[in-house]
Amino acid sequence: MTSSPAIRCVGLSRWYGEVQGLAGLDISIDSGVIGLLGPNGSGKSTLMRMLTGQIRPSRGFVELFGVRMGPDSHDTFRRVGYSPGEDVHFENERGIDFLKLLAGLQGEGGPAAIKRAEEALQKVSMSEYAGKKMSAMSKGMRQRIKVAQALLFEPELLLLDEPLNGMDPVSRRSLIDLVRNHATIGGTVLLASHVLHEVESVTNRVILLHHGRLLAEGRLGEIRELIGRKPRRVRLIGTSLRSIAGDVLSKELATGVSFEDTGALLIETRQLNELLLHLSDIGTKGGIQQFDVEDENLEAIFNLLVGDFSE
Amino acid sequence: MSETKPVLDLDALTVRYGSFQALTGITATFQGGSLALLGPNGAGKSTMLRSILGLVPPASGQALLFGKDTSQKSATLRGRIGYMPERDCWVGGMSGVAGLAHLAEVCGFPREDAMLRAHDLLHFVGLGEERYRDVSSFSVGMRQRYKLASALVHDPDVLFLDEPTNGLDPRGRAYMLDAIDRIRQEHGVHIILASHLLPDVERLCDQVWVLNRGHLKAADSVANLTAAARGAKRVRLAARDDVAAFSEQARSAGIQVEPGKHDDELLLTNPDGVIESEQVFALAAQSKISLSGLQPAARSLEDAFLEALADTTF
Amino acid sequence: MAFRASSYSRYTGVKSKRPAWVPVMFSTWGRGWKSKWVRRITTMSLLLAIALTLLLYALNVAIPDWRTIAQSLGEMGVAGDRSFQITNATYLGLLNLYIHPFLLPLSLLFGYDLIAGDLRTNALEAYFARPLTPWGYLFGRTAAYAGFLLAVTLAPMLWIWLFDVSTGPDGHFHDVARVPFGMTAAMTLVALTMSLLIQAITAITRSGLWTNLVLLVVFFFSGGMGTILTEVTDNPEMGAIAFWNDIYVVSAGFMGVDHEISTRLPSFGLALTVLLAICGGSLLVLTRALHKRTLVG
Amino acid sequence: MKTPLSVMRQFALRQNLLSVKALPVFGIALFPSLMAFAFRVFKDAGLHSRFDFYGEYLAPIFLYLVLPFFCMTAILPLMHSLYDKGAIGYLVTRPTPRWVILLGLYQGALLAMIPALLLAVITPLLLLSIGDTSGALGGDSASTGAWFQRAIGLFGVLFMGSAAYSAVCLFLGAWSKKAAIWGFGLLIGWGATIGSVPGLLQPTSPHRYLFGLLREWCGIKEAWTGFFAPDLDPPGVVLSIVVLISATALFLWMAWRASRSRDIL
Repeated sequence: MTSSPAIRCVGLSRWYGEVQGLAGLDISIDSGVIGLLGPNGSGKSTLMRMLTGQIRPSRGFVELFGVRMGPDSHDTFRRVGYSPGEDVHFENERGIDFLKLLAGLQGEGGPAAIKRAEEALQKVSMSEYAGKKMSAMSKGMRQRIKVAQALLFEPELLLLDEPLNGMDPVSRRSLIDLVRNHATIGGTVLLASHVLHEVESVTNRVILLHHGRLLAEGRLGEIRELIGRKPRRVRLIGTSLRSIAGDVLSKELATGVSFEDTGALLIETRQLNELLLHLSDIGTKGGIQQFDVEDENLEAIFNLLVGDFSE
Repeated sequence: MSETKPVLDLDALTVRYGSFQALTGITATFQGGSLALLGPNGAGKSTMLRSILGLVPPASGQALLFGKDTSQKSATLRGRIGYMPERDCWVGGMSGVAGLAHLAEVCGFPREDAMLRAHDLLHFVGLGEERYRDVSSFSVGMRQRYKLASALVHDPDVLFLDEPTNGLDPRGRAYMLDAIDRIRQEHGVHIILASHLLPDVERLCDQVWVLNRGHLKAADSVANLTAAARGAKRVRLAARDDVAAFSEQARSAGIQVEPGKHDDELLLTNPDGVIESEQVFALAAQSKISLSGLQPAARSLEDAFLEALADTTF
Repeated sequence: MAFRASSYSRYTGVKSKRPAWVPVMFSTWGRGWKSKWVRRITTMSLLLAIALTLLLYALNVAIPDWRTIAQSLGEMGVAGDRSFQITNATYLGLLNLYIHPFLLPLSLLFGYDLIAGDLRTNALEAYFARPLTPWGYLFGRTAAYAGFLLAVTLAPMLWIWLFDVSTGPDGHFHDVARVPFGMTAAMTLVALTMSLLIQAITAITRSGLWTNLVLLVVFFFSGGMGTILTEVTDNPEMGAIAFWNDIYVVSAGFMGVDHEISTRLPSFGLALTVLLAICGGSLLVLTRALHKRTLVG
Repeated sequence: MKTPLSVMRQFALRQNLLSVKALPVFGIALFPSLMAFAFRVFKDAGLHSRFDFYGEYLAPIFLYLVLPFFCMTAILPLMHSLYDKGAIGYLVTRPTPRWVILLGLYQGALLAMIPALLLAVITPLLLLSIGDTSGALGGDSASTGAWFQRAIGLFGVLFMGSAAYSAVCLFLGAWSKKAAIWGFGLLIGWGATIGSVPGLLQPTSPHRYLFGLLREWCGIKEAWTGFFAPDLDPPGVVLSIVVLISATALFLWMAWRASRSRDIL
């Protein structure tokens, strides 16, 4: 038996009347943590709901572990944990009852279900609030309960839609650790989030959606290389910047230099690696106190891509 | 604004809901500028905002806003506060601009001025094109901007923001932070921000109160909390270089190496003193790699925050 | 040349001292008026008043002494023992004409989503963080609501009455003297009851649709039960369970019309008590609901 | 499938019995008692008249008003709370078939109705039958056995009706956002009204068969008194039961189909 990818979408499209939710998405995901990014309304939640068979594709299909998803694909959910992006819960339910109910739907009842629910609560540090009604919890607590229900049976595939939204820094950090651990033991996590620096701290593999279409997929470095059209910029702070500016221009490592109001030097280059090597070399003689390559992080790449294609 | 009184002065403020003590004897003063309220879920941030709004009476102690007790004549005092709640909220049944003007009228603005201001503010928050639409058709990001406009429409002297960037995409977030920053810098409106996103706090605020379970754990300036660890450096290595070789080289020079936030990032500290930039470049040259970044390692607000909560268990 | 970027500015004008509930009242009218059917029914109500005055006018012109003719016809027993005179009882009929097809549907259409809408959009959080108290909010809403219902129904009726009195013979005023007071009192009570009841129901159900359904249930159940119980027990006081009986009896009482015309109706005191109890109960529910939303002490 | 089904059943029971949602159901259940009380206080013409009142006035009231509103308030808010913001997503992304989820909700809601139904049937019985029997005309029609037969029969009819109309509501809740309007139209319009008015459509309405059962099970021989709808050719017990059970099954099946084709947004 050949092993199927955890997630495979083929030509996946969905329209809501005349509004386009997602158009012609083809992706395949094996394992590890993948960040699902995109501006508001770019189709992330639509994708998450179609992955879980809650809404039907207008065209194309979704396969999880090689099984085509639809309203009758419940057996596949043994291997999947899903946390929705909306702040929804059942009315008048306590946290523990909610988890017990969902454990029961997986065929586990009685004391076993309670034990499982308590373990899941433990994982998100919510044991103390187990008996609290979900409507009386703060948004961050409900987020943790939502993550707990996805973790109930330690599934192979975790689909987390904006789980960090509304969480406090302590919970964020522990959730990020949880996601990282899940990947190290061979699981797959699809993590949709707006908080880019958090996504960046667990993974450099991303899927970027925009206007319902796939804008970029892969590792950050690769994506940055692919964009490659724009020159890179290096920002330096130090004492002998004018001589460095002249130096890199004369060695033709820079296409342009400029000084900011603060006195920092900006070097534009199309040969980043050579420039970095050269700078490291000059640096030993002193004169450079700090420097940084711009557009290197996820946020910069995100803005570059989304900005490029939306205007 | 020539206020001589502090913007906010809490004097042993205690708030109870039934038997549950939401705030316990909080004494602190906020002279003005921008203040962040930090704390895990359920720390008492929202309760504090509500009691300053005069919506929750204190069990004991008092809260003074611009020198006036918030539990007395709170209605007039609320006219000086712009409150942006965490949840979506708007007055429905009318267009966006009409709802906004209506809220200004509730604060005593004459009809014409209210309309004028509502239009201007919607342009300011970037919803000019959507002015006449119904707010219920707005997206998450638009609603968040609309909430900011609602909080500003009656020209408050102090702005309470509860998670203003929640659910916003990166560009929406940058826009929101920029707008708030301009109001603070250019118009002297004081800011009190409750947020879980510490980068936002670092961007906007100069003072921080850390709350946990109704107690004030720390009250300090952001600058003090994030003061650079002495002489430490943050180093980024070009993608294809060997991190291990560099670390080895650095350790042999008596420098402590810790992994940074990213794969290609290292944190260097010298227990005996300062690390000079030249020294780092020299290490790079010795291990035949090129650096792609070198910066003094500021302590992040996140570290400071977690440290302030360190004595509590979760 | 002037250049003006869209930027923030501080307000330099003078704020007015007007209480905060006044804009709430105005906005309530604005919201109610947005409903197409509210506008239609309002127009119908006003048209009816104009039509009736035109009819009176035409009669006055065509048959100047129609009142005496009608009266003598009545005394001759042409139409049984009925008298063809315009009296308080005539106006009671008119009042019913206005309450059932106009006031009741209007109050449903006008009010079914007022508080439910505010709860859905969390508007109360925006309101109460401003210089508006829950009482001010409730007062503004109810004043606007009841005021609108009165303007649409009571005003046309008073207009008809005024026309009737001014064109009538000398003694006519005495026949219909109780009308203005009676109509105003009855209509105000009914409008107030309806507006408070609907607001209370919408505060509980939090949905416009369910408010309408609950009201229908209340009407169905109360009407059906009142009728059945009156019939099987032969006790007219049972009719007080039916909301519309109470409205009729109370209006008749205020207008000074002998409501013993029909013996199968509850007494004035009981009917008034029921209406006031509905008002009180609704007010209690409303204050509790608002209190819960704001935690105001 | 035992655990998922019973878990869903318990959930629906909890939702409908242990929350504010129980209040409207019990409120409606108290209406007949209120009427019985009023009858007892204001017109006590003896045990026999009370017995007739229970059978010929109250029992139809149960079918006309109590039953439809009972089913609507028990099922529609429950379904609405699940579908409105998409909370049902938690349930359908579990390894459980959708029919189990729906059947569990249905069974739980139906079970939660039983206490209210019993209250609605028994309280008026007690209010009417206990106490002063001085005015009793005697005769076996008002014996204790007859009272109980009438009460049990009424409960049976109501239960059959609840089963059928709850299935209708379950379908509407799973199918439409405007289930409340549809429910009102179907249950009051098609059910109570069409089912009691002689005409072409009358045989299609479950109410006709409920009235048929009521005649047989409650021993109400005279079909023309009180609030009974006239029916020249009342259906028999077997036919009624068959029709009601098939209607229940049909609507349950339709609910399942609807839940498969509805997107959860």
